[in-house]
Amino acid sequence: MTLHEYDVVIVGAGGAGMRAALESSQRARTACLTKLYPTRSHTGAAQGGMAAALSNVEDDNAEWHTFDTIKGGDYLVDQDAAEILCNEAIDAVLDLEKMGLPFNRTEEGKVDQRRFGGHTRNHGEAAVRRACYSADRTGHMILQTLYQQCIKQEVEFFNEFYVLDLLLDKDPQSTPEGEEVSVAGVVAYELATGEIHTFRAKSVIFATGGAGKVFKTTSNAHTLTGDGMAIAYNAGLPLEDMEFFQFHPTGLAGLGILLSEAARGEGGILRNSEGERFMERYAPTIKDLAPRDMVARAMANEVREGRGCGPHKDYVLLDLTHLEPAHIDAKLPDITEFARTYLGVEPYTEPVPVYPTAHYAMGGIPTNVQGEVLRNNTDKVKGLYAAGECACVSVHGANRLGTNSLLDINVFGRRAGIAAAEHALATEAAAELPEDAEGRLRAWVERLRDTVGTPGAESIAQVRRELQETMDRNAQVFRDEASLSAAKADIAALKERYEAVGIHDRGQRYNTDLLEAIELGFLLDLAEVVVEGALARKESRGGHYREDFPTRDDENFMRHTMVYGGEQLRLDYKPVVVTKYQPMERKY
Amino acid sequence: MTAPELSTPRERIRSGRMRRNAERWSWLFMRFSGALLLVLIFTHLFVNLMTGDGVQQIDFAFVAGKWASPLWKVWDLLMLVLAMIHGGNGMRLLINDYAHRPRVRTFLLWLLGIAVVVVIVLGSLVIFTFDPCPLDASGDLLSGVPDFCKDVR
Amino acid sequence: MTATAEAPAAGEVASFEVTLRIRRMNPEGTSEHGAGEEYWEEHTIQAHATDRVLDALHKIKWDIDGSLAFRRSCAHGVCGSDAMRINARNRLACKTLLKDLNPAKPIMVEPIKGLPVEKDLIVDMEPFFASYREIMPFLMTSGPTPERERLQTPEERQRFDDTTKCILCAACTTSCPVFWTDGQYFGPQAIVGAHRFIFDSRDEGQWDRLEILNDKAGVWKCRTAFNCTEACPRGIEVTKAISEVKKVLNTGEI
Amino acid sequence: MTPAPTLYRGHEGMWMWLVHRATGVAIFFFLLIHVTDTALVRVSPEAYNEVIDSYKTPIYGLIEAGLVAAIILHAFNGLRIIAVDNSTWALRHQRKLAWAVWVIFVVLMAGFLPRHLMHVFGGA
Ligand SMILES: Cc1cc2nc3c(=O)[nH]c(=O)nc-3n(C[C@H](O)[C@H](O)[C@H](O)COP(=O)(O)OP(=O)(O)OC[C@H]3O[C@@H](n4cnc5c(N)ncnc54)[C@H](O)[C@@H]3O)c2cc1C
Ligand code: HEM
Ligand code: SF4
Ligand code: F3S
Ligand code: FES
Repeated sequence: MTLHEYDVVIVGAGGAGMRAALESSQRARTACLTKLYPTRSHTGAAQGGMAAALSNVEDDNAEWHTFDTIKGGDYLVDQDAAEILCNEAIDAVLDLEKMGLPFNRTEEGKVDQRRFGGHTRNHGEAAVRRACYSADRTGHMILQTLYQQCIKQEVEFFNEFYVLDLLLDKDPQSTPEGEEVSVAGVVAYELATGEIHTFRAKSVIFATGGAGKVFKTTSNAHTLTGDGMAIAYNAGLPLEDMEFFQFHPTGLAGLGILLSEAARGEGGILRNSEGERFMERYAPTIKDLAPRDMVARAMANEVREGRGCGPHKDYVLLDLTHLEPAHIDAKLPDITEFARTYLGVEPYTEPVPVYPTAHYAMGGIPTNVQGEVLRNNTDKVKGLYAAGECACVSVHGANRLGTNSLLDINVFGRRAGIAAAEHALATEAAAELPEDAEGRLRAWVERLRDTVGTPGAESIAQVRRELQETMDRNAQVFRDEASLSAAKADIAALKERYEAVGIHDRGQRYNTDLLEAIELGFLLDLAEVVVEGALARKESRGGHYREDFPTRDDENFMRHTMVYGGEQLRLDYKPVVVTKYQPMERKY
Repeated sequence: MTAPELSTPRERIRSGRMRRNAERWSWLFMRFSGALLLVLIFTHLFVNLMTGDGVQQIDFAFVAGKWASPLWKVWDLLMLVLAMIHGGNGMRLLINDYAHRPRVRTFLLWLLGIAVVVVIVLGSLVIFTFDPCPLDASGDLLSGVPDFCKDVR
Repeated sequence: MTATAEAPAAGEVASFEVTLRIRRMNPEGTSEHGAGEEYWEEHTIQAHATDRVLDALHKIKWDIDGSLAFRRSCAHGVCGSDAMRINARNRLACKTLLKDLNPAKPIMVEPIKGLPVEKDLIVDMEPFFASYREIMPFLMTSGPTPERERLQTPEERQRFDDTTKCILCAACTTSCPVFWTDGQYFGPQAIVGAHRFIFDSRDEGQWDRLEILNDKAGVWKCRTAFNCTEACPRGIEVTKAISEVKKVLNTGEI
Repeated sequence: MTPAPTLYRGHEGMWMWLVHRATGVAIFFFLLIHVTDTALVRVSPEAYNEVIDSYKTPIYGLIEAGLVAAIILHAFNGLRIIAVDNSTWALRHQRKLAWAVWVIFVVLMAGFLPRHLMHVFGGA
């Protein structure tokens, strides 16, 4: 066993992880572990922009932004967190600019801004230009800029280290409320050698990103398997609001590759098979720029009612043909190239086939506004932090507004980095490692290795495919009791089959086969949590739409779902923090 | 909250203007000498191979005839020097690319250097000390000298 | 294998057979092949019109031989994980459609060239990233940090736009014949990385970077072979960027 | 199946780079010999004429043709390289320029070869 000791260990080197690393490594000895080279993280795929009320092009302020965030999240947002998010947004953007991020500019040389879904002037009057952007590669620029700053600060990276277990000094579930549980470190698997490493640390930050791969049609990378969430969950910590998954309206039909909302921000229009601009019916004021949950549902509804396009009538069209090619090239170069490369469609002259794609997990590891992880509704786990898509602060509530996630990773990544470093500096020594710290992982890995050559073993790919298919079929844009129960049954059966999976590669070095098997285990756990939460939430809110309960029910469900694992999956609820915005009906 | 102060922890190489660098001169030289050589060599080839009887005309007398004119002397000298340095430098780039072991590389570079120097020296000596009408031991003109030698004598 | 994405856009998608010939190497050896031995292996699979080489590799890995090792993540050409040599040219597996490759003939898939192969299609990227770090790829400024953003006109921003697109995939560097011949050349990517800052009006570290690029291993090694420009999946005009850096070094003006 | 990896399939730029290298080396070695033999003019006209006469045999005639070919390719490709580094237009059209080098090559060789071969084989 190889033991490493650090003040702070950060798991993940996407936007949230590296933003945290920049803060933490200035203050304390920091290691950043990542299963991918940092620049491969999925933050780099983000396209449209990052919200901040800079007022560079139009009158705007943080309060309007806060309101939009809360309303966009269908009032499930913790309002104290949303206020922080929107107030610190301006500095978050300016910080990135000072680090060198090449934003698009206005004529006066300031950071340019564009419109995005759900971002409005004066509490919903009209769309406002709030998203700071760099063409349609904003995430790429953020990821590169943060990586560049990490190089400058000589942040210590452990590339292609898969963190697969979290070490706490006590079992968080059996420890009574009020008593202290502390983090001791993490256990990681090194891809290049197959070696297992223990990292002991005073503070640990999880920033492992999303879990889109529980669905088949998704804008998420193959590597977004929700590791951090599942690891925390398996260590006895709850997951919050996992039933809220965002389906982005405009994925390339059949492929799920994202075409940014910026396409509509720049004037793109959705049309059905009759050529109708159908969003006028669903959101008369801001039409195509309504929040994602609404647009996605409207699209799915058009298709369901027979107004879909194509031979199977299973998608709608995103029309950019009325825009100047030069404008498209300047503002949307990448996504138009995706349409050309992957569907052979020329967006200058032809509308692009699109359909909703699983995009973003609103839920995750529950934290407070310092990024400290909660083990129940009130107690923090000492030294454990989470930030980014794997965390649930919750600033996105039931539906995240576009451009608020890149903001989230910067604001709360930074906060978690500072808090973790300060905690480490104030702590004498890291908690004692549990006995045989890596035993659990070693046993897991060995068991999987021993499956090589087992006759009749289940195939990882097959189990994963069936999981993703049942999730797409039963837990997507529209859900109901029957479909969710079907998904639940499927998942239970698949979990059983998972026990019998076999891998092909017994090797130590670069055994990606083994890791895919482990990742599949994570996906199964998370899918179960998503479905359980969705079954219990008998209302429709934001990204979670129950056809058997089509309205929002503030009476019973104005609260966060908390799902605990262990022997028996257990559901609980947590109140929503309300500061000044009382729930209203959500109309655009 | 203000932006984090971004210091440069890395040792910064003292800036200012560039140290003039050999690789850059080499690169520039290849371009300028190449352009010049184009003119020099093509004229040379044209005169030697295309005019008159082509290769067939080349003999001692032909060479002597040309070198009687200082223009051709300078011409050939320039061509020699430029081509050798241009080609020699080109060969140096190749050796750097392909000879990986340091000792082999050093050896080859020396070999190349010596070859280039020897050829340039030899060539210029020939051009400068060239005698179009050499005599044999007995003081007669050697056979094969150009016709004008007889007039000179 | 009916589970993969049916492309509705293309209408009724024809499915066709395609053979992949993959260059493999297992550092620990297999029952048939010694440790570190390189060999070709062939698989024939069923594919659809919208399938990319990455999908084909996945089919092989998922349904035939799980030990096949390659890197990938985003699957749409933005993360830079899966540069490989496909039909003897560097490309991203996730951006190369099978139908564009003449599927009648076996498709050759090999690791990128010039970096040590670790296993199958995975190479050691460390030397590549080391060159990137070498050119100090971060904004360098002096003086007090301003209150608001540093101003930059759209034209100034446009000046270095092309090289900001780089995803560090290494397709360029590992296609460069000069990079293959001697491992010392920084390679085109490092120059692209430096170019992005040299031409950024906010940066003050240009001359430090230029000094590094003026070195033996720097821009002067480029012999304008253009493989880099042709290989770049982001359509960056790499050779142009290199040539602009040369120009600055020659004239002393940016 | 062949054990060897494939040869990288570059485009015009890469092949012209190889051509440039190969011709450069060829010319260099020819030059070494050429200067040495020309130096014989200093030794004696007989010695020189003897060597030069051997250049007039068909074999050397062909080698000489090859040399001219190499120089033409190297020289005009050299011009292409210089152009590419100095003009964005040339940079963007480098592939066409590579073909232009070959066109020039063919034209010049067409002008040169018949005459040269006539001289070589036309007897002396
Ligand atoms: C196509 C697309 C477009 C988007 N566009 C926008 C947009 O325009 N605006 C916006 O605000 N948001 C957008 N989003 C959302 C936003 O990009 C993401 O939510 C955000 O980037 C997540 O960042 P992160 O740092 O949390 O995670 P990621 O960037 O995904 O990083 C995760 C990191 O964790 C590491 N990791 C994961 N598991 C492990 C493990 N087991 N061990 C070690 N390391 C691990 C990975 O290596 C990686 O470095 C978009 C998302 C997608 C998919
Ligand atoms: C006829 C006119 C010539 C021109 C226009 C010319 C031009 C050039 C140029 C521009 C280069 C640099 C290539 C680069 O940096 O990529 C070069 C390289 C070279 N030249 Fe010439 N050259 C000429 C004649 C010669 C001669 C006579 C010789 C031999 C003695 C020669 C040998 C070489 C060699 C060996 C290289 C290096 C090739 C490489 O590094 O790949 N050249 N030439
Ligand atoms: S310049 Fe292009 S080919 Fe090279 S690393 Fe960047 S994106 Fe890849
Ligand atoms: S391939 Fe290499 S030689 Fe120059 S133009 Fe590109 S770096
Ligand atoms: S998988 Fe990300 S670039 Fe191909």
